[in-house]
Amino acid sequence: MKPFTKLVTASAMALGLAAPAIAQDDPLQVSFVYVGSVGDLGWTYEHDRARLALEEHFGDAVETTYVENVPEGADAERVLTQMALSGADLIFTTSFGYMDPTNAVAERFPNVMFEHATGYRRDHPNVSTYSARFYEGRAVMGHIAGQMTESNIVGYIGSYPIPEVIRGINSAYLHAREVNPDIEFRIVWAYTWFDPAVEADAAQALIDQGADVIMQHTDSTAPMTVMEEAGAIGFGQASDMYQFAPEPRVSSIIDDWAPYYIARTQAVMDGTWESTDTWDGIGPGMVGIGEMTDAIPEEIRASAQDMVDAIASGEYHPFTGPINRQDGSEWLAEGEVAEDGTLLGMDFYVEGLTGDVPN
Amino acid sequence: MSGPALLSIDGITKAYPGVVANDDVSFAIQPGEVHALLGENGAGKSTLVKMIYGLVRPDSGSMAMNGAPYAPAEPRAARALGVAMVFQHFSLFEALNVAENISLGMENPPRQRDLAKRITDVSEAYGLPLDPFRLVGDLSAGERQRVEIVRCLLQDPKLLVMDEPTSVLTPQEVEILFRTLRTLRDEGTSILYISHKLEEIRALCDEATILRLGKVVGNCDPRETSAAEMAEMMVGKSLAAPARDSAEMGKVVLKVSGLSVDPATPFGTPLRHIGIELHAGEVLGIGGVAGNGQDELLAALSGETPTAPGSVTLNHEPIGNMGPNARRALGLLCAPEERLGHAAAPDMSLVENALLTARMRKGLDRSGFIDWQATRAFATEVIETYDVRTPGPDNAARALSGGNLQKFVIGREIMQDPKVLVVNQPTWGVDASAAAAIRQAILDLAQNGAGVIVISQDLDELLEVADSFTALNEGRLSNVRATGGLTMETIGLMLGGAHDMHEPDKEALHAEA
Amino acid sequence: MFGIDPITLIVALVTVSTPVLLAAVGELVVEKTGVLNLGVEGMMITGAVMGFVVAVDTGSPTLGFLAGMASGAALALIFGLLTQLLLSNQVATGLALTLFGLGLSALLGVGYPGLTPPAVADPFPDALSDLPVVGPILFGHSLVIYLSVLLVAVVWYVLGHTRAGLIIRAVGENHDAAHALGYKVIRIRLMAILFGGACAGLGGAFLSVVRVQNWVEGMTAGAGWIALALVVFASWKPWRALLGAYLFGGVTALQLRLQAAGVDVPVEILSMSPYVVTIIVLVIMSSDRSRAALNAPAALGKVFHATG
Amino acid sequence: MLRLEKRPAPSRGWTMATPVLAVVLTMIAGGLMFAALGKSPVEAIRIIFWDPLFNTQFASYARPQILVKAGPLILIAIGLSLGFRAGVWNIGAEGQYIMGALAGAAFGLALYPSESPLIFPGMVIAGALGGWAWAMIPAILKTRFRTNEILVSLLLVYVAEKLLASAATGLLRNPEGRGFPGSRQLNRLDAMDNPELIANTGMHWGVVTAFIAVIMAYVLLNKHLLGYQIKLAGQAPRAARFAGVNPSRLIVLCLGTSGALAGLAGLFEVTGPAGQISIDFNVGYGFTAIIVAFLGRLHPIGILLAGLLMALTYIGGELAQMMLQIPAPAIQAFQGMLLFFLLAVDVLSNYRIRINTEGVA
Repeated sequence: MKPFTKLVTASAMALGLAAPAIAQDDPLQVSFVYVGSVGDLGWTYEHDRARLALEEHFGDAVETTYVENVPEGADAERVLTQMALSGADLIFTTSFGYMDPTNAVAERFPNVMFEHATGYRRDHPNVSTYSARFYEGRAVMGHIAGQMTESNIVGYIGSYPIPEVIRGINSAYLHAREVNPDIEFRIVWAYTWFDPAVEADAAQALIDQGADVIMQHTDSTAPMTVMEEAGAIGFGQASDMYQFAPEPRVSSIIDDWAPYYIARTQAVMDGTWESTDTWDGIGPGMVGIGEMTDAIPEEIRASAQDMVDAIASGEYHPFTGPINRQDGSEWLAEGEVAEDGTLLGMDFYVEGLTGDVPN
Repeated sequence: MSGPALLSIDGITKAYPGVVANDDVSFAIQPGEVHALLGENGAGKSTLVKMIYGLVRPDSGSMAMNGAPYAPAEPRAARALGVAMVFQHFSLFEALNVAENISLGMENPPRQRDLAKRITDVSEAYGLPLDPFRLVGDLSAGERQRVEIVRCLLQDPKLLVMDEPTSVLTPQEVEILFRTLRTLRDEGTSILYISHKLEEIRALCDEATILRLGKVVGNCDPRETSAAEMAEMMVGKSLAAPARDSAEMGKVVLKVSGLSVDPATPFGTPLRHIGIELHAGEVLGIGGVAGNGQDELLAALSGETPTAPGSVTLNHEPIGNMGPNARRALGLLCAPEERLGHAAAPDMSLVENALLTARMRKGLDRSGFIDWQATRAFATEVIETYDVRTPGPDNAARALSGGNLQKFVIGREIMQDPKVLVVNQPTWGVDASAAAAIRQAILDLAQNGAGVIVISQDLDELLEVADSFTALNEGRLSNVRATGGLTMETIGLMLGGAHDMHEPDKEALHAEA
Repeated sequence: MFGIDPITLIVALVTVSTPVLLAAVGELVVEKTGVLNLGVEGMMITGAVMGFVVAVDTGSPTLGFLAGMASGAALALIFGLLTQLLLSNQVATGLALTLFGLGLSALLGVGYPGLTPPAVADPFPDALSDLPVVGPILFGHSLVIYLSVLLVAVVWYVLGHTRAGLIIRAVGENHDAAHALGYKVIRIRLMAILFGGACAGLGGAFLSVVRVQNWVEGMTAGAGWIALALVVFASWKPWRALLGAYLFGGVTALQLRLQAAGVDVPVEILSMSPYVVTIIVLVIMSSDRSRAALNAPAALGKVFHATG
Repeated sequence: MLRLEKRPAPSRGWTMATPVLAVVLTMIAGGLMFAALGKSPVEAIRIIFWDPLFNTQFASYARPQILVKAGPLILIAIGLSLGFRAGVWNIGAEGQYIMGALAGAAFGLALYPSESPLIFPGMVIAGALGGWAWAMIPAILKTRFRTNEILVSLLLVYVAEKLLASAATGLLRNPEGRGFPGSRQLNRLDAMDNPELIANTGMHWGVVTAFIAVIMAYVLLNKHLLGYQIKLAGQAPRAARFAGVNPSRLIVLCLGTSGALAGLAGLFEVTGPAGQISIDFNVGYGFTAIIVAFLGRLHPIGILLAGLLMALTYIGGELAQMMLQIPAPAIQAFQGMLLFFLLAVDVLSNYRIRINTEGVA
């Protein structure tokens, strides 16, 4: 986490001189649409932190606004339109469900740039998409989890059975099994992104079923509290959750949108913005690995760091064959690397995971 | 008796919007006296009693008890000074048992077990047996009143207020009650006895204060005043008894046989083997103490409670499984006891209330769409024909006085030209002139060939209008007898449940007494 | 069965059930006086946020619980004033209370998500809670859980065996008769409403301070509605409310464990099972006509306006 | 001491005036809240109530959007109001809304890629049936077993939400959606689109249906026997039975109608403004509609106005968030206040307030 902040601050100082010169008359208006509340401490919270970083970076050269708790669908389209009407130059739409509204509004406001998170449709030249390769982080967490568990049971709290989550489970499992062939994953579907009570109950249920390491793909810190009491360990999700370090939070996967937001805003200022599809991982810094605490033995920390470095450099892809599907059929041959398209739509478990993907 | 009165009331006035309930009312109750408060419905008796009991405070005037100022802020204060009250509509809780009910009316109730023993003792001492652990909901109306009385007796009251206590009792039960009250008087308790039944007052009371339209219109010693004199003071004019020509009975129009219905509510009364044969032109009176199945019987006849098809027939057509409107279409109309909420919707206008039952026979809708013009015309016609005092047909039903609303309800049914009319308590809570008008209308209807069933707890009324009489007791009907030649004793036995009694049974009479 | 440990299941279900139980017992008393307050969710969430905020700021969970109760009662007071003095519709007012409570709590809780409340001390020494089987089940809980059971017992005793309880039942049964006997119907109902609010607030505070140890917007997630369902479910009997709460909590805890154990039942069916089971039991209870009807306060939801 | 005295008949003047009074009081109380949050109360109130209608920058867009937002609220509230008038408490319109959308979308998607013009009408029918069927569960349980309909209809909302999540990630998931949750984009398929009927008016079939529902409800309640029976059953249940109204049939009818209308609202929303079945497709219209129903005093015209007012506070609330950074929960609390005040001042139309001159006991 910390290195990134430094980096951001440094670049802010570098660019800070240039920015006012460009937008002498009118500050660039950057707007954000959030699906949750800025206080959710998870997904929306991280986007809002990036917004604040953007403000800090550009100072008076930008003006940011946001609307929180915007339901996906019709309400989103209306909010987006009103943002465009109120003079926004660049709009970040930070939830997958905004995909269609974003494209619809973009059509009507060709002079406003749109950035849609986690989607894939760019119907118009003023729409970009961006997302993060969280599965890279999950591979590292799986690597740690596989070696840290004593019961050989890892609990996994899933939100909804969607590709993003299934990809995370597969990635974590593959790398846990790699270091611990006896590993077993127990998965509970919470059917919510964010419901502390349900998440806490799910964590307790997993612990009661023997799990001593818990991974979560839901956003609240409630499972951490349960783990702390039960003596289990887990990983920060979305945000660092550093308040639970050194245990139960032994490391974390952090969404860090600030560098991307700053870069894209700069591109608008420079007039170099164009429609792109960004799917960045650890390398460019969109996925951060939170500090690994002393609770993790030295050598595991070292091997995990090696994996982080290898992924960051592009040397290693977490989905590299041979990997079979759950039914035993071959998915990736020896040495084969998964295509992004398959990853994006992943709806199957890899070999070794038990249970069915609900649908 | 000399010395200060137990309770003296001096110039009490209480006004409600649009009506002065009590206007400068003054009288005094002496210790050990049974004092009657006499007046028609709406004369202001209940309001006065509420002020004595601390439920309502007077606008002006004062009260004194034993010479000291008396202004109870709440019933608790009244009870503390020895005032006890038996309400007309019982202040009882059906889901609680007798002991709990009694305990709620006491200031410092003893423990449940001790209380239960005292209830048993006191109730037996006064000849009013009660089981302290029965749910009040399961008790008959007479037994419920005992609960109220025992509740008062347990507090050694100096003044016992009784609001229309006999309206729910059989003649035999009235006798028992009077005996109890006389015992109490002899023990020094004063009783304020509210009623409009003159004969009772003459039999029981030492002194009477008569109220009309909120004002005291006279005092008398009822033992030395004739009922007619008191009636005239009470009503303000003499009333002609309803008249009818000789009855011409036709063929059977309504036949009920083997009708049994389970109660719809936990505390309802089941109907058992009801059989009725009603002829055209006949007025059949069904007497009975409240809570013996009157509502259930009316519901079974009106079609609110469906039954087996053959158990009710109208002109030989089985209608037992028909709903209210199908029965109306065939000419069977009903007027339930409860005006507000059953016979009429309180918050709806008289026009809307006219539609309530008249749609079928008056053709007030066209394939579901309401003809408001015709409905209004019908409502206006009822209002005019039956002299319903109201500013207009758009007034809400609840804004009408009881008597006027009842005239509207009865008028609404009669003007639909029924073949059979069933009315429950047609004149309950209705002032004397309205009651006379309603009774006359019922007789006229029968005169014109309709069959009429009058269910009533007012035996005088039944004897006045009915050709034949039967009694409802715990959901069973006694045999039907011609009204002429019935004695109060016989009626009392019928009401008390001596079914199938063809000749007055001397021994049974003896046993009851 | 399915490799699920009954001891941990029991411990979990008690914890899961307690917030709902507290709210349900409070609402039970309210309904016994003849008032239907559908605002339980709003009072719970307000209790959750204020309990959490005060516990974090003062470092005292006890103060947090008290604050939860006070804020739940404060919200209930709005309901009480509207329905008892201004004679507003109870259903609509209750719903408005829920809407308002959800908004208000989110406003009050800004800045508190992610903070950790002070730990609540265990009431029993480890020696007891470490006993096999009975230890975790009997001695392993937070004090509020014992309080909640005690509260059920107290409410049961007061309602059934004291004069105060008799008056409460009388008011709920027939407010006109109670008024005629001189009982202050409105005052009694207001007190019950405040009590119900305090209980719901305590339930909310328990949820945020003990069970989840976290504050986030909307965290009660329907618990207040479940509490309302439980009161009907229990046919207004306190011990049955406890049973119902533990049943609902049990199904909730069990379905997660069945998932974790990888039992071959579709997840969707498991996740909706607590609601479906509650409906099924409600149906079974309500078809038992006479007894349920007898126990329901006859004046429930009716407007009381003393004439004269 | 103040005393309430029941009026012989509700005051017409106050019935009209109380909603206005409530809005004014809400503006004052809400203004205080905004001031406490450090925002300018006058500006906040102006942005919420004025700007969506008259601000040149937003009004031409926001005005039609008020219709779009109000449409489903009005449609659902009309259905609910019939039940509420009859004393049938359907609190689970949200679930019926979801099931209507699911059933309608499932019907359309099952026939994909057919272009038959009958598909959209078929979806509309399926949507109404879906909501109706979901409402029949509490109706049947109520009439058969006397199970409390408030609780059953409410608990079924949670069940419907789980079904929705399941359908969005499973059965109805767009096979070309790269595995992402959510159905095909219905409003991009000609056969299933619920289009804007007149450009830039926001008028889609759902809004049209809402207006028709208002008119039909008005006629029903004022001219038709059924409406009379509904009112009668709510005001005086015994009188209703006496008038030949079958309470069970009325429960089934009211729950069924409100369920079908909620289902229709869901269908029009999923095929129009929302566009697809997604995990979080429902946004609380079913619950807000309860408020709209009461805000409109259960009267069709009142509901129409209340729906528009509610929509205005939503849209104005978003503008206030955007322009003044007023947090979303403050808007929610503001709406709660509106309902409180409305309920509180309602007393004026049915009661007179008298000042007691005599001593207080």
